[in-house]
Amino acid sequence: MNHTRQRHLLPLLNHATLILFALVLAGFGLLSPKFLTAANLSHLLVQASSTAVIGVGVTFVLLTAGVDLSIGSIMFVAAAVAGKLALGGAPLAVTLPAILGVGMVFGALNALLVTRLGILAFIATLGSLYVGRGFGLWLTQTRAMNLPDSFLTLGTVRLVGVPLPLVISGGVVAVAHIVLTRTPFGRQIYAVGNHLAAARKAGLNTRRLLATVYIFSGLCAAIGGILSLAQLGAVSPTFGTNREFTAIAAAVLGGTSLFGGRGGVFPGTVLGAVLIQSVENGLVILNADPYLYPLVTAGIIFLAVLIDSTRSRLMAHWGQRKIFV
Amino acid sequence: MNVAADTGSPSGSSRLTAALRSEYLVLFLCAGLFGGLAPFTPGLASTDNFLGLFGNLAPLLLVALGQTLVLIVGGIDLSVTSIIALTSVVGALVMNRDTGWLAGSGAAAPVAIGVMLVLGGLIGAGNGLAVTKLRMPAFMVTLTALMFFSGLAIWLTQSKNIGNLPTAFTELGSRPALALPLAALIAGLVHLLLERSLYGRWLRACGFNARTAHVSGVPVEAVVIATYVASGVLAAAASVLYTGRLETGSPVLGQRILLDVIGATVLGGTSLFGGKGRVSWTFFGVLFLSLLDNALNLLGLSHFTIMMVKGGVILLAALLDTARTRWFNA
Amino acid sequence: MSPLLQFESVGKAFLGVDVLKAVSFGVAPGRIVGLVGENGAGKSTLMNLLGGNLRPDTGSMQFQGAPYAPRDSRDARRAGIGFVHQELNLFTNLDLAENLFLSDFPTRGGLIRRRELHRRASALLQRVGLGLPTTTVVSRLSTGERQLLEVARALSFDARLLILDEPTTSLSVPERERLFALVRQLRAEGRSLIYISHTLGDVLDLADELVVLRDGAVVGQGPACQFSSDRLVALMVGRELKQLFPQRQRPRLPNSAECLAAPAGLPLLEVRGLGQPGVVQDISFTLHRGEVLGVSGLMGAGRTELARILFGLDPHAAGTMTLAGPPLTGPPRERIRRGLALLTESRRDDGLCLEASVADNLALVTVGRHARSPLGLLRFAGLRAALGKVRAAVRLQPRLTDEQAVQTLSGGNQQKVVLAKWLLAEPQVLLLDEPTRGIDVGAKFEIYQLIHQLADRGAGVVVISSELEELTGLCDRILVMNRGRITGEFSRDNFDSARILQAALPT
Amino acid sequence: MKKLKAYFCRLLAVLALLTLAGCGKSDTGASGAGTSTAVPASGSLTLGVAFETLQTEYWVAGYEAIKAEAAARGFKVVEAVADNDANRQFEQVRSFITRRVDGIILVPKDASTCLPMIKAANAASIPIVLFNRPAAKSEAKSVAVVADNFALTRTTVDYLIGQAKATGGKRKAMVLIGDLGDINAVGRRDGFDAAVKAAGDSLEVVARVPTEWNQEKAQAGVVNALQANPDISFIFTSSDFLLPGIVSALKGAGKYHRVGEAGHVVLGGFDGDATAWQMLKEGYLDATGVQDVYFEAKQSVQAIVDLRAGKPVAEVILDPGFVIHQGNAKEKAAQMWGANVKRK
Repeated sequence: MNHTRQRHLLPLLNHATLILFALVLAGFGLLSPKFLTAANLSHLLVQASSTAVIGVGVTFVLLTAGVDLSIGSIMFVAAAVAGKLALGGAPLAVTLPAILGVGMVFGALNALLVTRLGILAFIATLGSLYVGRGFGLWLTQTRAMNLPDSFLTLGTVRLVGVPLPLVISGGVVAVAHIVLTRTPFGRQIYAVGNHLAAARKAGLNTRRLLATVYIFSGLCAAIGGILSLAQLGAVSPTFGTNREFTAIAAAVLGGTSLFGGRGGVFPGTVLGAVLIQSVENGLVILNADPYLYPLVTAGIIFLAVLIDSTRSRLMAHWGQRKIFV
Repeated sequence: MNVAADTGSPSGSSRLTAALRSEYLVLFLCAGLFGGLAPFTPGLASTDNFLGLFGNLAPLLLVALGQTLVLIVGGIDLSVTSIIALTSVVGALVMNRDTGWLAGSGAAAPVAIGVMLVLGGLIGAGNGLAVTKLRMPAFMVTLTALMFFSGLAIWLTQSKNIGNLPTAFTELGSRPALALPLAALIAGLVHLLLERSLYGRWLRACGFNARTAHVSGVPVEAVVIATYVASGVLAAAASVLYTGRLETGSPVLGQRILLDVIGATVLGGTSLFGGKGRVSWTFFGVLFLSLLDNALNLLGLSHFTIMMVKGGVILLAALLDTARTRWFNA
Repeated sequence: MSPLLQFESVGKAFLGVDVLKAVSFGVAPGRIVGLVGENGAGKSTLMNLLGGNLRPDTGSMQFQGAPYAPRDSRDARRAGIGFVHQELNLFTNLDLAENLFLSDFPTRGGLIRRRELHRRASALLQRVGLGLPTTTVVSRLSTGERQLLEVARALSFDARLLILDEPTTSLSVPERERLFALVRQLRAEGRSLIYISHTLGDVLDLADELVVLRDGAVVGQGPACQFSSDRLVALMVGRELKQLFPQRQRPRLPNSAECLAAPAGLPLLEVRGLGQPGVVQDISFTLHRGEVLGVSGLMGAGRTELARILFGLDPHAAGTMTLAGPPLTGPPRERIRRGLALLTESRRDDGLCLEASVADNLALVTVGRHARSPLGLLRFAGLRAALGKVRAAVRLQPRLTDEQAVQTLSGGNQQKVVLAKWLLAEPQVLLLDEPTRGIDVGAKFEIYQLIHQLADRGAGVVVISSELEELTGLCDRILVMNRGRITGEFSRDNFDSARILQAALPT
Repeated sequence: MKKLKAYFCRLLAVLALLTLAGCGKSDTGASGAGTSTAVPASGSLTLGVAFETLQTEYWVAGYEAIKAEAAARGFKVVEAVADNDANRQFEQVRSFITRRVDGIILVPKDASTCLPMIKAANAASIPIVLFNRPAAKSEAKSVAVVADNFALTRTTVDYLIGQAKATGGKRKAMVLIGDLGDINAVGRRDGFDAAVKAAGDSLEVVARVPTEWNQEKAQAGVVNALQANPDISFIFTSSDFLLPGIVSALKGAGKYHRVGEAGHVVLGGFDGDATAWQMLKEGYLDATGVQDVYFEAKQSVQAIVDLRAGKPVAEVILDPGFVIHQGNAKEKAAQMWGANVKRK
């Protein structure tokens, strides 16, 4: 009797985030016919693309049992540099690589602090959060910048009918997914997150591995910055603030553990990012009371995490190794 | 690494220096910061400034102490700032002299403080229950609590601040002569709890290894829940001081101090992985960050310079700490 | 023949304490060198030097005729030295194949060639006799299976020298035999091995040459045939140990009728029809006052699981337990109050708080007796007195301070701390799961003595062990478990290793 | 260990560079306040300027205007930004008092949390002027130089509604609301609501987008609202700094047209920043409510000078502000700060 119940429940719980996501979509769809239109869903994905990309970056870091709090600041610095260059007349072909470079340099700074100087990731990236934000504010002199239209076209142009931000984020996700699941480097990330000392003993270059992960996170933050920028067309002094929390929330919603070694970018983090965005999107479409936004968003995220932890609890309960049949 | 089995303890004098270094490094950093900046910083060494500094530090210390307990048990509490905001407006709703439920009553201030502390404790209990009974990750539980209760605070007041609080209440936060001894008393109690009580022993054991603690008969779930409750109550106590000081119940009170709270705690030496932490360490961490902020304000540097210097100094302190651990405990 | 590996007066000190003092010996090609010594004798440090985790202060190493100074484990691996570590270094979130080839996946164009990976992996697993699908995630493996996987991993590349550090602590008898056959086969292929173990019988059986370490120095060295078990023990501890097991006045056996009157033979723990689907089935036995009851069986026979159920850590679907009369129920906390104690299989996972101090670990179970309420202040004088007494009782070396972190202690001392923690609770029934795993001869003897003392005081002791010799030496009665059931019961006067083993083997 | 030391040095160098870069630049802003003595030369005053935030262009412009005004009078300025944190602001005001500045210009977080700060300044007999936001009523003494967010928004929206009515039909409207924890945002929201209410049923508000003063949220919200209600033809933003996101969303939906063109969405804002000026000039923006930053800055500094001289100063100095729109753009341009700040 127990087994039949298991058989029904387990697939449900295994795809909890997916099901909750479907429920959220269905709920909003029922409340407003305008929600489930192709055009709106496409907007939704475009809006989620930036969160998805920075979520992918932080997923890598979380998998190694680290954390990156400097994502928002890196986005800001990258955007500030982009603004400076673009307003100075530099073409996109110069600006874009420069932004990516900025992201990687900041990622490398985190990597240096964490791997070479042995500072806790939390403190190291907290420090870069302040340094990065201050540096960006100095660059912009706390002024807002409006970017030339060439940037906006990045956000609206379509490639074979697919909006460019989706192509970019899709590309990042695909590459990240393949790296995590199909390459030695990806599997080694999981190993490092599971047992760092053992990974070292197994002959892995853990320092280089960790460094790569932080640099990758910086790179993703920069790409995420570009994606946001391409939709906004402007940089304000608050650009990117608190985005690290959204990114971490997306990753954790997608099933990535904060203690390392468990999780993935697809469907995990991507689903988390889209779920967060669909709540925001749906509430706007419903013209909900602005005061309700944080309450509803918090409630749905809580529910998703609750379902996930219930799943692990039941799995642990049911999956207790039977030593004989 | 299993390298130095039974190598015994180092000799007496080197142990002394090692202990000095490990316990008081951050305090030395504070002294260094102060000594280094005082000549260039007008007013840094004045009595007024000290009173102000410790007035600022007191509520931050209370929140950070709650955070210390939670970090020792191996969790994290991101919801403290929302507890500060929510208790601030609820307390103000109870006692303000215009529309409060107890407007004009002499009992308004004590009742309001009681309500604030209980509310903080309840939110903490909610966090604790979700973490233990539902086995949800503390980071996410308290992150959603942060979003939810911040939103709730703003919704409750429809964005408005609630002023005109009873003088009895505002005195508490604004008079250093009241606030400082109170904070010191609470810190002392937490210290006793942590170092000298059964709860403190249990707390550390749960943080080091919850499975061992469970097998050894420690009521792990109760300890964890109690710890989140303590964090909630301490955040509410900080809210009493903050609210009193600003003479206003504000739904965005404390919104920006989260990273300072966790940063100061970890900087002091409390481990994010559980088990390790002390009241004195956290005090040093809070003192360091407050002193840094204070000095940077007094220097009159620009906004972004302050941010960069702050980030740099946090990194430097962490770096010293790491280097010290490597050099002396290698 | 020039040696494959040569240590030349290698020395190493930590914080001014010499851990290795001018150690010199060589390993010839195609030979098995047994390395024995008590915990803390310097074996681990020596192996850490070899593996590149540490660097020698003095002296040098030579490998294949060239100076050998590895900077990290990758260098060791590149040179052709493979390790099977005592503490398992596996990744529980990855599958078997990934664990085996983590640092050299077969790839094409940067991507892992999965089919090739699993083909190679299953070939390797076959060699060590681990018949599991290569896609099994390691977290679902038992300790014994993990140990075999660890061995397989050391074979995943073409190592000239293999170091096996306590590779058999969790293996069943057939698994162990299979491993020994593999070791001999490797030697036949011309590889060299260093075999480290506390199980002296195994070492004498396998090794061609022996090296004995004591206090960081080589105190004995030569062909295996020159050593006997007694001589090895004498060299290791620096004195003559007369016996491996302490003598004891046995209580009368419970199954004879007249013993029921004697207080020592009164039933203490009674288990009737205990069952949990897929774990244990129809377990019934009685533990008497003053009795040491052994539980034997293969890995996965349900022994650890039985102990966990008795202690209230795992649920059970059927049956009852009573302790000195009233039923035994509730969480561990409740059962500890009733006088139950459990020394768990793994010190690291649920036996100790490794980063906490010796004193905190010792006091963990009983600290509540020194406070009026959880928030009340502790009475330190009483606590300190109790700790001092129990430290003396388990003979914890005085040089180990109360403030020292437990993780800096050797395995034997760690186990003494766990045992002492429970002794403080003055338990009526002690459940000991592998109480001497991975600890040295001297400490083992002391732990056996403590078990006897407890029993003499009227407590009942259940000892779960994979070492049959230990059970026959220590216990009054032995239960044998097989696939979750009790399949045999032997009293001391008819202990027969062959028959016990027979009962443990699957039919 | 040698290695460690080397990296230690390397990091120090990096940090030092960063810090130097920051300090070197900041001197232009803070005029080396760190090393100057607190005692001013005769006739020269040191002003403490505490802003709650510099996150929008408006505050930066206000800050620049105060500095320019102070420089013109030969005063020194010490700055502090509280990053939306009332407590931090209190600490900053206290440090001004500790430094013994000659006057404080404060942009408070809100009406009530600034009361203890004013009291502290009163106690130290340092004149304090509130810039752009008033304090709640109390016995504490201060001067407030303010524009009325509610009234000015209402006038602006009234104008917009007039425009909408002129072009006929019943319109669907969207409003972008600021951070609900910010009194200015709430004042502007209430001004908008009051104007809409007065306009009767000619305007239906179908989308209220909470932005938390965050451009990304604003942009996403506008896109989503346009998705839900493609027939929205009236947009009001509580701050001009959100305009770029609106423009990008309108362009995406093919609804970005000049005033007078077919399909034009009536567009209005508040603040009067450079983006708004540009859009006004190009004919895309209908109107924006402008606070007169220069007036407010001049009055603030003057108030401190007067207070120090013991002259009577009104408790509230009102910045009338004005609505700039297609009709009056040229004549009002000189007063609009957004038309005068140099674009970056």
